[in-house]
Amino acid sequence: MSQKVYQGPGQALSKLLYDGMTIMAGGFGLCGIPENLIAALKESNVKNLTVISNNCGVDDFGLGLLLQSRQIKKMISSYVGENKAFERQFLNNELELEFNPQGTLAERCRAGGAGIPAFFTKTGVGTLISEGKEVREFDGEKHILETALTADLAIIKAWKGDKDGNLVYRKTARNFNPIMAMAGKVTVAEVEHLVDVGDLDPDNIHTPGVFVQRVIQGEKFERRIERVTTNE
Amino acid sequence: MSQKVYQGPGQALSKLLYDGMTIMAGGFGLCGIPENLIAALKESNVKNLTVISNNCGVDDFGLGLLLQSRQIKKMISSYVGENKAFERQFLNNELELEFNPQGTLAERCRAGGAGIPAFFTKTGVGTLISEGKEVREFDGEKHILETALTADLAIIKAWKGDKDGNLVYRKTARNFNPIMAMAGKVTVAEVEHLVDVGDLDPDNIHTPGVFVQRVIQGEKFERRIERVTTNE
Amino acid sequence: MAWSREDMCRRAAMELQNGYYVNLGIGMPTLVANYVPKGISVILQSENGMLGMGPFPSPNEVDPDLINAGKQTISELPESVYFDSAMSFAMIRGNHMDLSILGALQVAENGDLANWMIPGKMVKGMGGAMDLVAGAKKVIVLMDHNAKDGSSKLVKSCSLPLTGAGVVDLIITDLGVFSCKSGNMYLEECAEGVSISEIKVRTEANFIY
Amino acid sequence: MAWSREDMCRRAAMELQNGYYVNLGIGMPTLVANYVPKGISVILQSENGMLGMGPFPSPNEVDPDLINAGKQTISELPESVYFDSAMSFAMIRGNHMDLSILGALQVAENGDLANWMIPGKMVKGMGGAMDLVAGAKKVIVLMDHNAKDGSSKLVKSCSLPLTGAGVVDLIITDLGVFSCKSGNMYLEECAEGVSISEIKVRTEANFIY
Repeated sequence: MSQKVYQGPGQALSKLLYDGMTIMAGGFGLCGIPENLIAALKESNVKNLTVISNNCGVDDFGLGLLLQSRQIKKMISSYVGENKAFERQFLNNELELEFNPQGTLAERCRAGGAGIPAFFTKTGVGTLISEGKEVREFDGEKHILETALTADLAIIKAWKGDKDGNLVYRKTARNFNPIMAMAGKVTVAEVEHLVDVGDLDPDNIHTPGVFVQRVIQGEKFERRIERVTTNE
Repeated sequence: MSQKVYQGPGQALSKLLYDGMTIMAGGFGLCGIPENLIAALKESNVKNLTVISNNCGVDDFGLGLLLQSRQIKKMISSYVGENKAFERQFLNNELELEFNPQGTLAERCRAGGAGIPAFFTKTGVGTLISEGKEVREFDGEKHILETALTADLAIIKAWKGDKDGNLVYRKTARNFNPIMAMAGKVTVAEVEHLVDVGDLDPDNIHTPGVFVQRVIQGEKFERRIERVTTNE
Repeated sequence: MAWSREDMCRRAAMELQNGYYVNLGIGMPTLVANYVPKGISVILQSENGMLGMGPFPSPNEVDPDLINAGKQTISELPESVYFDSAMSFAMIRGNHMDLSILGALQVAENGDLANWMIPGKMVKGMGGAMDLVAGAKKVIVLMDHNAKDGSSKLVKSCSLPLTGAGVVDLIITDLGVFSCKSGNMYLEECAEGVSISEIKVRTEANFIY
Repeated sequence: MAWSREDMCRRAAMELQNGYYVNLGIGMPTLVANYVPKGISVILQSENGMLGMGPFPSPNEVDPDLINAGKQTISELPESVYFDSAMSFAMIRGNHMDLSILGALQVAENGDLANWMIPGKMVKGMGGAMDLVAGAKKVIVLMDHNAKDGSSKLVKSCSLPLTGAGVVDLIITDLGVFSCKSGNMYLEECAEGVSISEIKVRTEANFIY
């Protein structure tokens, strides 16, 4: 096999970054985000990014770091409520924002990865989301046409990964990671445990390696929790 | 939980069958087919079926049994080359046939299960498959509009299943089973091993139970092989 | 004497049926899980990728890889299943969820729902709400009958941007239970000690009773 | 002195690059797996739901749950991965497969491919062929130069129903190697001992050389 394993996030992103590019970032809130690769993006100082991610981190962690450093030009998200820098930049017109219903966002990514350029959905019919979109009835119900999303680069976090790029996620840290892995022209994954080919159960690989071009063992994982909530 | 476990394939299909209905059947060739449920369909003598399945079994096994008994009015498949009864009935105009490219068939089922009524694909552009279908360019490339498939009943074979209807498949016996499970208005699964809720790994369930209404432990599994091919 | 929040949750929980797959929105709807009637068992979905969502964990069981759609830590149950976001919304959009219970800013007579955006204020996003109301078999709104300024949240026509058009089936407020059918709103039931005339006074929407 | 089937497979295998994800069609294309050059490692996909397809098993390792797209029993490798049909064709349609090698009845000058149907004969179906030729990054046809009746399989325009329009990149026959670019066919290489004039005589299609 060609070598997919890279040493550290900086090397894993080398020669992939350019100003104005589109990047998908997996994760839901702070759960399952590619924290090492986000840190490397910040370090690279690549600018004018369009970032496709369900959320935009918090002020001092996750994608919020790239807001602080003003590397993001536009976000495509379903919910961005947890971030003051976001609000400030958006209200100052320093940041573009495209809201997608969460399921539409997920399906657009999956479609981009699966070679489906557009699909109809009933989500958003009769709302602001349908403005400017084709509306068509199927079985007497209105649906709107949504287009696929792809990205120049997808950054992904998995629990385990092997040297062929096969990935396994843990619990709800799976979320957008597998579908964004499919939709990246280049997909780079950081994993908590890099294992040998053959160590993962072939019946239970969530992202087949064909979708992953580069993989790194993450250096450290803070795995910060946004809202610790307990029964006490 | 409401009771999803039924005793035997006859009981599992009770009150679900009617002449003229549409049935999806999982499997690829004879691999991963719901053989117990097919036998029960034959026994029920339900007629004029539209059957959506990648293939149509062989003369004396799998869906071929329903051809012999002339219960099938129409097949929607990608390949039906292994079946003499099929050829005879088709050439005598006793059987309708709609060919779908295999990937289009898979995506139509998945779309039906996912609430996507139609999608564009480049598969089949410029071929007989595109006749009568809307053609539209995306990114300078032509695509055709394909519609979703659903079924009044989906019959599925899994390796393991629990009492909530969560299913796990084994090796290439997975194939169309998970997506047809999603697309059935009612989905009935036969499993080799019926286990308790909690026995399956929650990170590695291929079909979440929300898609499955009834489940049975199959009585016996012949698991016939269509083309035994060895290195000798 | 209107219903308390607890009364409202208890009333909403009466809509649950055994074996239902249910998505509970952030806020009061989440609390409905605490009032599931005896003998009824439901499976809770969390749209970030889980069926069989368990309660909040004990402090030593908190797991950063296990959160709900409100980003709170939760726990696993024997029946839990994890999946990705596309699969999660295939369930939702594909009409496989029996029930979605969520909050609202406004509900109109015709079942229109507004709950994601107030123009002029910072917009946080719709999250999964638009998909849930478009896809679930039944949509129940659980909300206060009147806003803090006293205005009716049951309106003739939504002034706020919609989350979904004609999507609401049932509304449970502190004053009673309303249904939306074929473009009309019906008063189904008054809260204990609440009269129809009081409801009329405090409601902008026309309703049939 | 044209190429033997073995020569043809060996020549096709020279198109493989290290790390390629490859789908091999039924028949001669399947045999290409036996000629992968030294130092090159590829991962074979089987469209019924497998990456990392292994060779035919020994008789005591035959597993009814483990077949290829031709319904033959196969074996597992350390790098094997299983998935469902929608995921399999997401890979194929989504342009993630580096190479598809398949047989043909006819290839036209403009890259049109016909390999699934002869009108008037029983039609078995296209299986995954239409998806593969539409979606793979590179499509190579491996076939005899002439049909059994001597007619050229490289044609000006396909008379048989198409599998894909303008989809073929390279054709390897017993007489040589041809490419299709921007609507034209090019002779890239003659088989050992085969002259351009012989190829011309045995070819209906116009080709540039």
